[in-house]
Amino acid sequence: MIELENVAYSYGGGELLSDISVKLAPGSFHFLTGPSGAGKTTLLKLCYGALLPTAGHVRLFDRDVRSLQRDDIAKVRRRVGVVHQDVQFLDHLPVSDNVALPLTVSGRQAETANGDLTELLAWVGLTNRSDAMPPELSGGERQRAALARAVIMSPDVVLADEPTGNVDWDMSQRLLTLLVELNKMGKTVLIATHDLSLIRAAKAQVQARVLRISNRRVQLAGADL
Amino acid sequence: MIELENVAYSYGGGELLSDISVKLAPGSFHFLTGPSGAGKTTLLKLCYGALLPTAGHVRLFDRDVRSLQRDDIAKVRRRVGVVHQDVQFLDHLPVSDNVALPLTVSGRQAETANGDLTELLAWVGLTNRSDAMPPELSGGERQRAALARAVIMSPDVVLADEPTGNVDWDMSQRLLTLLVELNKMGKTVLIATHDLSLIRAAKAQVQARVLRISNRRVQLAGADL
Amino acid sequence: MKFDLKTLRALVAGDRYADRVVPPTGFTAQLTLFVSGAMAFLAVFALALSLASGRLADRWGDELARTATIRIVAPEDQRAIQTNAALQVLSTTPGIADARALTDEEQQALLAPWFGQDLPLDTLPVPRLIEIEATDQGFDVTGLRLRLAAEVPGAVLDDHGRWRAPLVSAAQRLRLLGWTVALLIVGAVAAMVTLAANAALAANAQVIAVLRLVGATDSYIANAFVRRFTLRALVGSAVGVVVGVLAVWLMPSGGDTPGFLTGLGFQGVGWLVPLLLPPVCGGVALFATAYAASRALRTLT
Amino acid sequence: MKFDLKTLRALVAGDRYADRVVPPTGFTAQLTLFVSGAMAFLAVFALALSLASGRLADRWGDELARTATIRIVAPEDQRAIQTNAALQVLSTTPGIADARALTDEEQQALLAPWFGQDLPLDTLPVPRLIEIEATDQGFDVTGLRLRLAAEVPGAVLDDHGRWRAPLVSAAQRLRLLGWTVALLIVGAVAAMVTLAANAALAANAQVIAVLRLVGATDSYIANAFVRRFTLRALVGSAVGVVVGVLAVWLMPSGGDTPGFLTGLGFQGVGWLVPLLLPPVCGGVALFATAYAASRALRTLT
Ligand SMILES: Nc1ncnc2c1ncn2[C@@H]1O[C@H](COP(=O)(O)OP(=O)(O)OP(=O)(O)O)[C@@H](O)[C@H]1O
Ligand SMILES: Nc1ncnc2c1ncn2[C@@H]1O[C@H](COP(=O)(O)OP(=O)(O)OP(=O)(O)O)[C@@H](O)[C@H]1O
Ligand SMILES: [Mg+2]
Ligand SMILES: [Mg+2]
Repeated sequence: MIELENVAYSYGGGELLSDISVKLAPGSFHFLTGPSGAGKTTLLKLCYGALLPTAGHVRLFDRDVRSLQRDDIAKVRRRVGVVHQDVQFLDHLPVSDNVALPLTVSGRQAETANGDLTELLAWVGLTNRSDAMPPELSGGERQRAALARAVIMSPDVVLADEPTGNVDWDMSQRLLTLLVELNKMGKTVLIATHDLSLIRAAKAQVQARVLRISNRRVQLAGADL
Repeated sequence: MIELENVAYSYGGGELLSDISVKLAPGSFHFLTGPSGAGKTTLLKLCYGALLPTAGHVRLFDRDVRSLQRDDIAKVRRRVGVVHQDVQFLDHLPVSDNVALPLTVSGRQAETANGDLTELLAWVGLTNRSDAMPPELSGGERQRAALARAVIMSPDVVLADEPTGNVDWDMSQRLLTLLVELNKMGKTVLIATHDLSLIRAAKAQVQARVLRISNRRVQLAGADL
Repeated sequence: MKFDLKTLRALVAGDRYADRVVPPTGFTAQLTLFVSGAMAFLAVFALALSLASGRLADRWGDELARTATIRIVAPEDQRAIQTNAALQVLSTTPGIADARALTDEEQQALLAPWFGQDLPLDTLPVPRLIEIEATDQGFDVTGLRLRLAAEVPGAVLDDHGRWRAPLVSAAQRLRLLGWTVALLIVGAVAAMVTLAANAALAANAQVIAVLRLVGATDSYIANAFVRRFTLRALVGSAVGVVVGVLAVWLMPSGGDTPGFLTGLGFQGVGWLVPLLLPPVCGGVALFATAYAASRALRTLT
Repeated sequence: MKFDLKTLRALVAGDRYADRVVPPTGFTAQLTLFVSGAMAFLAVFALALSLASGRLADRWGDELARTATIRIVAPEDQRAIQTNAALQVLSTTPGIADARALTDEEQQALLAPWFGQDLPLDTLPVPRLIEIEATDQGFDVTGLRLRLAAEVPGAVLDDHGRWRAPLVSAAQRLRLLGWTVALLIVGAVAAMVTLAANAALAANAQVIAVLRLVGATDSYIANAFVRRFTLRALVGSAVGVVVGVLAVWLMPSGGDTPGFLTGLGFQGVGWLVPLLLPPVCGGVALFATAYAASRALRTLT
């Protein structure tokens, strides 16, 4: 699915990430953790082609990102559901349209997925907010809507950056369950989070590997969690 | 300082908050908690005049918000430091200028507070990011910068909405310590959060009251935390 | 936004902090500059057209004041007598300011295009011409014609006003058109600057929200925008005027040939009229932006 | 952005989903509409000016083709003979296309302003006029004058071209000026639409980021903007043209008086020329926005 091989990245100054090799096998479940500013978001962006590595190779669906045309990247993104840390919506469209947006831009009619949409909104607890405009959502509601948008195309890979940063414990368990279910359907899942209790809770439900960024490298965290 | 008396609020639909009476005495330390979408952010906005109550009275520094002119509200805001949940900066100014912005708009020269600024940035761990532009910050760095901006004028009241949603445990303890210190200097502090472990950690350091929103009302949470 | 002296002083003096606080608005800025410049450039031409046709209308209007001529067609020996008789009649006709017979030289000049310079006036039975200058009230053409018929048999009254008046009014209409276009342009600049300012304000909703949050007053925010757009309209229109005036000045004047076309330029103090455009555009931009800002700031919380 | 047939078809057909996905751009939209409208309005006047002065230049040019006249000043009995002799000379002069003597009626008409309608031509020693039409190469004025002096003693050659040519070139310059201004206006529309599109793209950076994130292709995003701005430029300029043409049409024509000023309108197919403006503006907007969008999308990741 997604493969990083000796990847390094720098925003211009010193290297932020060095010599990173990670392979997200189909159907795997990963957590990515590390202190604030370690590079979790950066690594995620490398994983869906928003950034190009300064060294090494990133392969998305067996193709090197450097060889991808702009339209190819757009097509890759339809197979990868992303939850951004700073969640963004089209503020002029209601929540339901925003959640269905990946269907719209890929030319599929939102109508065909109408059942899915309703079900999904119910799952993230936004049924009665589906006609609201994004600026009218609370912080937690935004995050849930973003997760719903990321999974509506039932993409092969879900990359989520702090998807539970603004929701309470009950809701975060619910969102985690959604991601675990997707994983059980064979999807690849990667969650970047600083919330260790979320990781602990997940470990009870699914066989998850935990990657930790420290000192510009990625290490596999052991049983210490 | 800030007083809500039988306040109700609705965004147009049903009432979100009803009959709420809260008094933030000078020097007090409060937490505000409740499930996602309960109205924590809304209540905070009522506390600094960003929203006007649909019923009841909100008194800021002993003046009813309804009697305040637009310029008066601007002046009130200089005495209240606010950390928004969806942190916003001026993206064309570096972090240090953004943090010093409250000084700038109130006509005080940023230079006079230069020492404070450096110290503050060090405290929130942004010393080496002070020349970065806001879009270049990581999620946690943004939250820390926002907190720094909220306290730079050493305001009478600090209102923080999920100030630790995106930072790891160590950093959240650090930010909490900053707020506790301000409180010890006599400032009034109100923190909205869904992170119960943060509340527990705070209770060890300061005498904090916990308000919980449930069923449109605010209750004082007991020892169950 | 109140518009008191303090605000105005702050506006003129500027505030380098306030200026930095609003982001450089990039394309909106260039758009405002360009629009003001292009419109000022066109306004210069409209003004040139207007002033030129104004001059034309004035000149023709002056000629119109000498509305009529009388032709004395009479045998050589009668001509001088009848001319004097006609002048006598005219001097007692109400509404006539002045009347005089053309000299031989003047008649020769008038006829030269047809008969050449060397016309032997005295050998030809060329009629003597009397030029009549009417007062503002004008005179009674029919009455005068009857009196002349009775007293000066060889006199024929020719009322040039008949066919010149429409030309003068056409020139006046052209002048009006020029001023209208110039005014329309200033109005268009006002509308465009308002729209551009509104677009900038809408695009900077987040900036305004941040400034509000940290305690900036409305006038602080508004001034930052107003100052910018005023400056841009001022600079843009100044450049447009300079280029426009240069273009008018460089326009080949067509030598010494008289006539309308060659007059499409500025003359004398006319050159100063386009200089009014930048302050007018700047002022218009000032009020347009102040209006837009105060409205936008009232709707945003 | 590639510009193949498919893109173009999608552009014309529109896509109601794609259209909704880009937010209504409010003030930028109004600005674009207004700018296109105002500029088209002004362009109509520039075109009217241009076509009118073009007609004038043509008419004067035609008259210029009859560059010269010959005046036969001779005693009554000699006049016809000398006229024929002059025509004879002219028919053998190279560079002269046509030459003919004016009839009595024509001479009378020419002289009427000076002597009245009732001029007894036969009793007056009025010179006979011969009109000469030169070929494009023209003729040798001095040579002809010498030959005439030798063969027709009473003939005087008057070279009208001398003083008319500058007028014609002035009219041509005015036509050029009109077209230049019209072209400048179209260029200004292009620049303004590009800037407005850029401003809209910059203001919608977040929208573009979101669309990118969920897998929208560049052309999908670009088309949504291009379609909008093209439509606005089209509609705006169409309204401007209609209003402009109405204004020109309503402009009082000053009755039947001849002359330049009254001709400032369109004639015949001239009325169709302004109709070219909306498609031109629309096309210009299409390419300007496509260019702006492809550039903006390339810089944003
Ligand atoms: N566009 C950029 N230009 C320059 N530096 C950047 C840019 N984006 C991020 N950085 C820096 O790179 C570092 C890593 O950022 P990143 O967002 O990957 O961290 P993170 O691990 O996601 O942190 P957090 O948990 O706070 O979200 C940070 O110090 C950040 O300031
Ligand atoms: N401008 C608005 N218009 C309409 N409804 C709104 C608006 N802002 C918030 N709401 C709704 O009011 C409710 C409370 O919102 P609020 O932001 O106060 O919740 P919260 O307690 O802060 O939640 P969270 O923990 O998720 O941030 C939510 O359901 C939200 O959708
Ligand atoms: Mg991050
Ligand atoms: Mg909230």
